Amino acid sequence: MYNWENIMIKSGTYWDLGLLVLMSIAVYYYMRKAGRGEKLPSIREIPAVDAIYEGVGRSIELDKPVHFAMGASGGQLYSSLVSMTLAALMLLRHTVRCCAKLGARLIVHVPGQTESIPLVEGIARDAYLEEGKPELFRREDLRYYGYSSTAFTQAISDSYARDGVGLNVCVGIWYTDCVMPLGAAAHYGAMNVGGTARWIMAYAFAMMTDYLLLASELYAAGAKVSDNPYMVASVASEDIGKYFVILVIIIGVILMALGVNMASIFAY
Amino acid sequence: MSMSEKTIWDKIAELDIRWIYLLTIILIVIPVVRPLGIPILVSEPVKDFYKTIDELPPGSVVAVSFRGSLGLLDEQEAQFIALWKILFQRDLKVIFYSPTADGEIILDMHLGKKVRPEDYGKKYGIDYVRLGYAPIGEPGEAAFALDIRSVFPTDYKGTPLDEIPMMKNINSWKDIDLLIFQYTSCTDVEIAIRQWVVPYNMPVLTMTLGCCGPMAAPYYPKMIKGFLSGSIAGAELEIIGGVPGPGAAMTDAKNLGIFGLIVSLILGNLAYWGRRLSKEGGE
Amino acid sequence: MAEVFIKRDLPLVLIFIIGILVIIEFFFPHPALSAIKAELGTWTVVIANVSIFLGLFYMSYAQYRLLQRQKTLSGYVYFITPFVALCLFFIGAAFPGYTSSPQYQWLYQNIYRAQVAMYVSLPLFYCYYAAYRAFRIRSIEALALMLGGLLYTFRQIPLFTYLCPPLHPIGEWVLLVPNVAGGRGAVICVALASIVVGLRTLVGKEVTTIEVR
Amino acid sequence: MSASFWEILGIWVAVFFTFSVLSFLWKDNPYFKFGQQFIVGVVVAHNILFAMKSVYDNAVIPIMTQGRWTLIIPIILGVLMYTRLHRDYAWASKYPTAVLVGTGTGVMITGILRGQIIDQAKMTVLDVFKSSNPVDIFNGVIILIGVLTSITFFIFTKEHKGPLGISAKIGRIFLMISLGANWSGETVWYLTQMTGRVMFLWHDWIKRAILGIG
Repeated sequence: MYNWENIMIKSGTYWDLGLLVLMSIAVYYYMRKAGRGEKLPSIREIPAVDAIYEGVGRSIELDKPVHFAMGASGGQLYSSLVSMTLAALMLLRHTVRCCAKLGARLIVHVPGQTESIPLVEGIARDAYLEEGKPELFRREDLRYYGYSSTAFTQAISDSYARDGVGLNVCVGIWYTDCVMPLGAAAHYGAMNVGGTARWIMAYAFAMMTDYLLLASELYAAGAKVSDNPYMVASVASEDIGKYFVILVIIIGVILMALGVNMASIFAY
Repeated sequence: MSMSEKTIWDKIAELDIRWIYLLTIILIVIPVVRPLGIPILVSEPVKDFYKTIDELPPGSVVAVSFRGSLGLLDEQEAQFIALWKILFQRDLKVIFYSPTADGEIILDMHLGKKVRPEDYGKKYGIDYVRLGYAPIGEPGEAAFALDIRSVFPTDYKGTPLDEIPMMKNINSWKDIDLLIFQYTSCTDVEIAIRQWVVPYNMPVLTMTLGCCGPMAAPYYPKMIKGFLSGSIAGAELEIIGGVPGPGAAMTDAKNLGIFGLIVSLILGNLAYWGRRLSKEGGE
Repeated sequence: MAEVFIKRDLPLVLIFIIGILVIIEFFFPHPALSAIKAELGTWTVVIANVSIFLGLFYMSYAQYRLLQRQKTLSGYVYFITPFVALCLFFIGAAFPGYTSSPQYQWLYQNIYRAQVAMYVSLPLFYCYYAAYRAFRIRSIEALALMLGGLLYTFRQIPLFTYLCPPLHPIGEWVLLVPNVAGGRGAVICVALASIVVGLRTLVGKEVTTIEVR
Repeated sequence: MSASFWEILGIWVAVFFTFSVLSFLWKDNPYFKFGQQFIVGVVVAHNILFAMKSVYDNAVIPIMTQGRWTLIIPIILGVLMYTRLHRDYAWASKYPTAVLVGTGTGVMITGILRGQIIDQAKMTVLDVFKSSNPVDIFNGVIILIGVLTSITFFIFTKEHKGPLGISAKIGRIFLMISLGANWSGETVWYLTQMTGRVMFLWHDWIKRAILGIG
């Protein structure tokens, strides 16, 4: 017996669906524009992006390696933080390319989730290949310390002390584990570039990095360094969503002031 | 003034940070060894937390979703011990279940050792039940609300729930009067919201770490009736509930430790502005 | 042609199909779809856990290369230490009860818990370090950060609220009003950006999922 | 209550590892390095033990007892992850990754629409009309302004000039206050943890294990 009620849209998800459709249309619109080679809105400057290149140069001058970390639990592929992992991986690709171009050594501290290791290694290998220097990839510079922020932060700090650190890039999903690496890297004279989209930990980056990627700037930076017109174009569609939210809030307040019960309208 | 001569500002700016570390450690050690006894004010979320439990009619059923973490126990132990005492003092039926393995270990450490239910005249199986540990994530929490037995067919000793007198008529969210939701990952508050508050309008109280307070605050008081964040909330609960515990001593120690931060802030900015102004003045 | 399809395009198709299935299930929770989604949930856990030995491999390999560069006594000690710890915990789990055996719990509590509890308090010193070295009040933003921080700190430390009771409501206000406002704005923007990344991934335009060879 | 031998030994072991972490504050030293290397081994062992149990519980048992043969697929996919170790077959690891990323993307998109966007907007609207108390209205309006301006700070495709520039600047101040509050919350939390450790050292180590009291 087929229960037709179950194929109806679940009550209480109309707004979700509406927003998703709106975002899909916006993404489609800008991607189509990019596909046709039309002019796209420019993304504002994000200083941290250029800082990575600059920091790699600095590391070479100091003869110290570049460190890259995505957080002890930064390799989440099937949780609702997957987008942050992907954005961090984009910045890994960028960092590798900068290092390959200028000839710096890069140490990648691999996140605790073993399932993300193939992706991390693949992207690092790819990026070296793209710069025509596959021989620079060294597997021992992908360091794994188990899935625990304790082991991860201690091992990173130890690595800063032992190998030295010129540029320290910390991006992605960070919990309490970000404070010690950022502090230790600063202590050993590194330039800190980083950020997380987890708002609760963003303060550590705001206080301790030289160049900050604040919240959703992380995603914009990830798209910007891709050199891929589709990626860049889709950032413009985020702004459509922001205008929509602003509009909803303003209209909501006006309607509430006129006596409409918004609580029940939002419940759809 | 020669270039090599160091001003007072330079000296402050180049101070070895380890002196501040040492100062902080000493400041923390002093009150641990000799408590100061500084009074504590009780904040609104804690007052509401206590009030919600206090106003439950006798015989109400309270479920405690306990995702404790051993590594983070220092921060919350005061809350737990105070809460267990408050729950056992009243005529309530309490169900404990642990979605984390550590939660079960903490309950082992507490119930019967640090807080003895027998001292309050409470019997296992009649006044309280421990369902044990099951790695239920958010879907498990939803399943628990619909049918407790689908997730925990037995208690922690392996006794089927139907053989436990207290659990006879307790099957789902309908038979639970209050959920106390404890978590250590700040975003987990949304699990309680999504699986208990939104679908069933269940009265929910949450207990969490101090750092998760700002994340829990937006849901209070509409969606969660009250929350405890950090050991200070534990100390506040000890006071309002009249159950002395370790929270007060811990809060005392923080009183002095925070001065390390204030000293660093002042010294750092003094050095910066001193250097800057003296440079501007000199030129 | 076929090689490109198998090596690059088919995984992208897989991402699209699975992602769309999960999304459709959310809006139209048909029992069949829900069953598929639940199955997928189990699959992800199993896949992730089966891959666990990759970690052991990468850890061992980095340790081994490190030893090759540093063949001193301390080099050997550092090389062997993780493996000793590893064996110790495996032995602990060999007792009846696996990881719940008293032997394993003893090791876990006294070694791991001690380390975690200490590690969680270390950031305190780095926060002080940052306050001393990096935190300069030279702009209105920095002032706002410090005010927000200090006012909420005062509310959390009983000594301050005891000496000056109004600090309590002021700190509470910072927590519940401006903090909520700023945090909400940031969370909304992050969520929108995440959705865009998600849609990009679904249609196969996310570079990190395409290019991996 | 006198403590048993194992209990006392446990305290000494815990103290040993506690000081190993703490010693990094002084400087990087062999004692810290030893503790650090040891804990990596501990964590890897712990992860492996739990992962094996999870595979056994979630896949092996259902296959053996319920005949859920489909669960062989994720085991095979998991094994494919190891192809990454060989350059010629590394592409095969894209399949398990695709299953994970596909699921993750779906879960993420559906999970955040309501909780992190719509509900946040809703609460912002409702906060203004929480009650007729002037203080509540004032707070609600502050939140409204803060949310709107901080969103404008994150607009990437328009230059922050004119009204947008002013709005973004105000938004930035709200963001900074929020960062400050989080910073303070976390710092006090670390302080509590440190206090907890000092209490452990004082009560358990010095008083119980060394002096034999308490």
